[in-house]
Amino acid sequence: MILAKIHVTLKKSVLDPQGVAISEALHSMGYPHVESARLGKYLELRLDDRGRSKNELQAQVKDMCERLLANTVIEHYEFELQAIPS
Amino acid sequence: MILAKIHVTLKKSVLDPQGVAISEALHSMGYPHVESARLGKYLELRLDDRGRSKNELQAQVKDMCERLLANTVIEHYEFELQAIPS
Amino acid sequence: MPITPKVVKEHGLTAGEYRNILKILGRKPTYTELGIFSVMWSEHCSYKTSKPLLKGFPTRGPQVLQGPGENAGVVDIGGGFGVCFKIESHNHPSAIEPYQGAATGVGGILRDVFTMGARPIACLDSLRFGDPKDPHVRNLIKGVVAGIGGYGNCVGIPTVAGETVFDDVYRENCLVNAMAVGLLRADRIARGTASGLGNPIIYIGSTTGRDGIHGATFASVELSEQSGERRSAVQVADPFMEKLLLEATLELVASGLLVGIQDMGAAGLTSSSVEMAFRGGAGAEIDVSLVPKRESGMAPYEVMLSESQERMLLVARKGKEKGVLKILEKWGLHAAVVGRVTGDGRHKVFEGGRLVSSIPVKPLADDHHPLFPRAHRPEKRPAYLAKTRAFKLRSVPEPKDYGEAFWKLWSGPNLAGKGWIWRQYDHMVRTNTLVLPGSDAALLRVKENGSAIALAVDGNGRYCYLDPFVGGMIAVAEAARNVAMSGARPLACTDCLNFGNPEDPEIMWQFHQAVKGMAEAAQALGTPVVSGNVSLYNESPRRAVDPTPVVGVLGLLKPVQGRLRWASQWFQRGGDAVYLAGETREELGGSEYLARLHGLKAGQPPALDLRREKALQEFVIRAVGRGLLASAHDLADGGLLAALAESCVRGARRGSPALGARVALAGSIRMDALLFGESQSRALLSCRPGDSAALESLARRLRVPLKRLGEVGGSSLRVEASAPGRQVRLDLPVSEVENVHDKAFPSLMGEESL
Amino acid sequence: MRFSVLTFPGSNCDHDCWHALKNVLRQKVDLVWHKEARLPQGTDCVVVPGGFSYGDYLRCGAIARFSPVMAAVRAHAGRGGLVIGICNGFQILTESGLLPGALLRNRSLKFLCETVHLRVENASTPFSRLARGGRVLAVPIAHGEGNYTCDAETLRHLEDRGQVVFRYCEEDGAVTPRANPNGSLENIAGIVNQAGNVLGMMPHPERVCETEMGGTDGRLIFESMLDALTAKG
Ligand SMILES: Nc1ncnc2c1ncn2[C@@H]1O[C@H](COP(=O)(O)OP(=O)(O)O)[C@@H](O)[C@H]1O
Ligand SMILES: [Mg+2]
Repeated sequence: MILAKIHVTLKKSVLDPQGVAISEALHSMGYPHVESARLGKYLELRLDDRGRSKNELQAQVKDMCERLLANTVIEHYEFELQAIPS
Repeated sequence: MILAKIHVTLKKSVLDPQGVAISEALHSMGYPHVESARLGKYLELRLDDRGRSKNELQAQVKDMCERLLANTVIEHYEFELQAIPS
Repeated sequence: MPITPKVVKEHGLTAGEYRNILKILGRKPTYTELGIFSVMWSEHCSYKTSKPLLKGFPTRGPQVLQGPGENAGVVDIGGGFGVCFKIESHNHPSAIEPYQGAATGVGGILRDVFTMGARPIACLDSLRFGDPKDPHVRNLIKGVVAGIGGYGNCVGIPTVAGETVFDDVYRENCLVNAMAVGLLRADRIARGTASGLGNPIIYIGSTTGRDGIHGATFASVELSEQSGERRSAVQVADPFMEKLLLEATLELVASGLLVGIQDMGAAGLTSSSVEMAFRGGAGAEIDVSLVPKRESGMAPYEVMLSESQERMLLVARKGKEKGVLKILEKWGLHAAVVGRVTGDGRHKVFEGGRLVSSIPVKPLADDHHPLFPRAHRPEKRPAYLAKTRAFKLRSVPEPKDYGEAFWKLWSGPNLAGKGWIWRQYDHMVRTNTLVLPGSDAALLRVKENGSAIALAVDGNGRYCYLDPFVGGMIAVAEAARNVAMSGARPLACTDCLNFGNPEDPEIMWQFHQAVKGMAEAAQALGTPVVSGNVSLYNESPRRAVDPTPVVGVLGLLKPVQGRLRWASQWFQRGGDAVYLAGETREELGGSEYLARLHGLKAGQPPALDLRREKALQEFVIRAVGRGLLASAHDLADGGLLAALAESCVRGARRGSPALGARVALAGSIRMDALLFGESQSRALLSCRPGDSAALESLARRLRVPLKRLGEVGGSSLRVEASAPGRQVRLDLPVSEVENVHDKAFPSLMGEESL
Repeated sequence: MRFSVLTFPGSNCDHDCWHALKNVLRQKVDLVWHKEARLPQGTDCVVVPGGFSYGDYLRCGAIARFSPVMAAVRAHAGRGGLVIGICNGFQILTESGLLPGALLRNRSLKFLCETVHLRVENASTPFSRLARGGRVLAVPIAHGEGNYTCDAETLRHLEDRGQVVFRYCEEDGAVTPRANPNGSLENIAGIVNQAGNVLGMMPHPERVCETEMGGTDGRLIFESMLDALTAKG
């Protein structure tokens, strides 16, 4: 079994209204030294790798990100694969 | 400057409706070997560490998670701190 | 697990109840059986405390198609259509996880309604919190409102009305009541029945997890420091699944392939299967190994008691399974046949081939069964009443400056406009909302039969604290009055009874008195109770909440010569005449004025004469029907001055500028009672000058006191009032009145505006 | 004229659009299930309605875009057929790449349902041709993610080519930050594609087609489409 850990974050140039709200909330809670906050998504996919090479899975996860998991107009993604016991 | 990377995920026993929808979408897109998907949050906080020890920041980020960033009733959090050039 | 007295106690069962279990089974229960008894006999499912009292409610009438006893009540609205509705609480889950708690509350009540085969057309919410300036409370409010909106918006049901009240007694134990309303064909009411030997029992919807085990029991204990530990009782909402279930259910009901259907609410698979078997006079077998699960290694006990959300149980006609599955597949829903209807009157649970529970259905569900639990709770008149009733109005000084008094009341959390809340709810989807939130009642057209229905929800904990009998009556009367103001005739009501711990005799007394008062009002006003919910144990170690019965009323507006005529609370035109219907007495006990300006919760709530109430409602309904009224607004919190201000500010649809008014008042009572008193059975009306004579003559005929106060117009609300020894002149600029109305609540929440 | 109103799992304004087109504007309307690979014969215009397709899980409109019917919609648009995406429909169209940009969470982070004012910025599109430029329409919004964004270059193209059709404005037509309900870039409420036959807008015209619903400004948009179709013959 393979675990794909995927991070999807807003591109730097895109304003992150939730991140802004979080950092403001943290300021008002007494953490003035929070300079900024950005909120993204973290996905974990469990993939059955029987009969599939690591390269193939790598290419597939990239496809999944491009097609569905991230909106590349505004988002940026990164992932890593990790073998786990099934 | 310190970068806190925070992962907030739903506890195992908690239903993740988004995860279910994502894995079904991936199946219908032709990735039948996706066994499951879980969707969580990923936060990056930039913290000004001048005059603050690593331990202190560590304790503070934990507090932030408990008080605001994670809902510990249903969510689980994890974080790491990393020094970055300011 | 061995069944020790400790285990029995942890299941919330009394020694006597446990003895009854032994009698019923003729042996010691298995662990699964103990779990099943404990949830079925919990307060939440068994109504063991409240059932005897609720029997006093009127439940019948020619308009009632389905009274209490099913998932929701149904009334006839003509043209072959019925409206199904019910209100329910989700107080404890919301106190612990406000977003999910409130969201799942909406989900649960929606399921109760579409389970009956009704398409949900509206939601309402009734909320009570502590001081919104308190950061803890603020977070609760934000979460609850977002949760209610998040769920209803996603499913596509407009949330059209509600009420929100703030009082310190709700700080630790907020109240979150949600009401759902659905439309169905009167000849197609679906019921939660399991019958027909061998018919398959089918499970649909979300998977079963360990979440929410003992939710029903959880709802039946007080909130305490340890409640955090019970957090597994909180579930995550999946409104998308709900939408699929809703569409599939309606298609299934229309298909005629079903014998019965019921949602899995409190006590999940257990209560749904037991109750369906009971209603069908049958038995049922469930095999937990066939139940779709989210986690591995779940014990039968856990599967039977899980309260995972968005699940339904169906009984299909034997041989029709294929048709059922086809409809489910269209909606992308997985189904599993998990059991069948049997003829032996027992509820049996298997795990594969192993029998893990076998209990006769009747003593689990039939409150007439001799071994069914009954809680005989002693009652005692509360000691605090001696003090609150000794209150003398004489001891309260009148405000020096009535303008200042008005602004203080007007900007307080209870009178502040609630747009911050209802703008987070899609209140227009389905394009039926004729009167948007903000007026006394919401009004929805029914495209299917050309009529319209009015909806309002109301309650007053302060009145009930001071006199639960009168407070209970007023809750019904005010909700009905709100509906009548739109021109609709109140047809029936639903109620949610939020009280403290009934094991406390004083609370039990409050409960009993309130129910009596409600029953009397419902009888007199011709609005039978067709559904409802009881929420007890609303208290923290510090205190109990005020006794808070909440009443939802449904009214019907029939078209006259093919046209609908209705009113809202807002003034329509400069030059219209302003009237006050009803009588103003020196009644300030329990008022918002005393609470906010003098910090007092004291005295006797205003008296309610049900005959006068009925006459007032009849008068307004007829006047609206004849097209005589431009606006109609009932007088409630804050009295006449607040009502005047509320009629001046504009509703959500803001085409034209806000209108002022110029009125003159004279009374032989104290000035504060004249302006802020909350005498019942009153309404503030406006009409075209040309309709004045007809309006006055209608009032005379129905013996409703009607006094002309002045006229609509100008850019301020100008009031000249005279009381013995006191003259007051107020000039309140409407732009400022409206501005404060809009901004007060966001600013209490620490926000500029939405 | 013939309209196809799409229904995805989780759509909830499909019936409202159907009602407005069928019962108010008296047009032929089909509700088209998302699994259909083809649009009904003779479809002149596709309506992608509001709601929460697939619960709006992951991102609004992200999953719906993979429904079989969307390939047909793309083909229809490619042939110059009219497509209007309302609210969630707008989100689906941006996710599908039929319209540029994306819709983020509202600046307030709250769902917001209220009537707003829209200034018609381009009165020559098939969706606005019965309006005068600068005309102000009152139309409700109901969304949590209507905060339109795109990169600077896309924005320049949109502005240069007149692709911004509606902007949030005050009652008198002034485009101000106060009139912006959700933080949208340049108060953008609705845009068309470069060819001008695909519109996405956050406000709900179908909710204001009858007087008793508080206004009829929404009809202007549907009637413009009818007019454009008639002109085309
Ligand atoms: N939580 C809420 N949800 C929806 N609408 C609300 C809510 N709270 C208040 N409202 C609306 O605000 C208006 C005023 O409410 P309220 O003061 O309770 O009215 P009344 O005094 O006539 O009972 C009503 O239209 C009501 O529907
Ligand atoms: Mg009222």
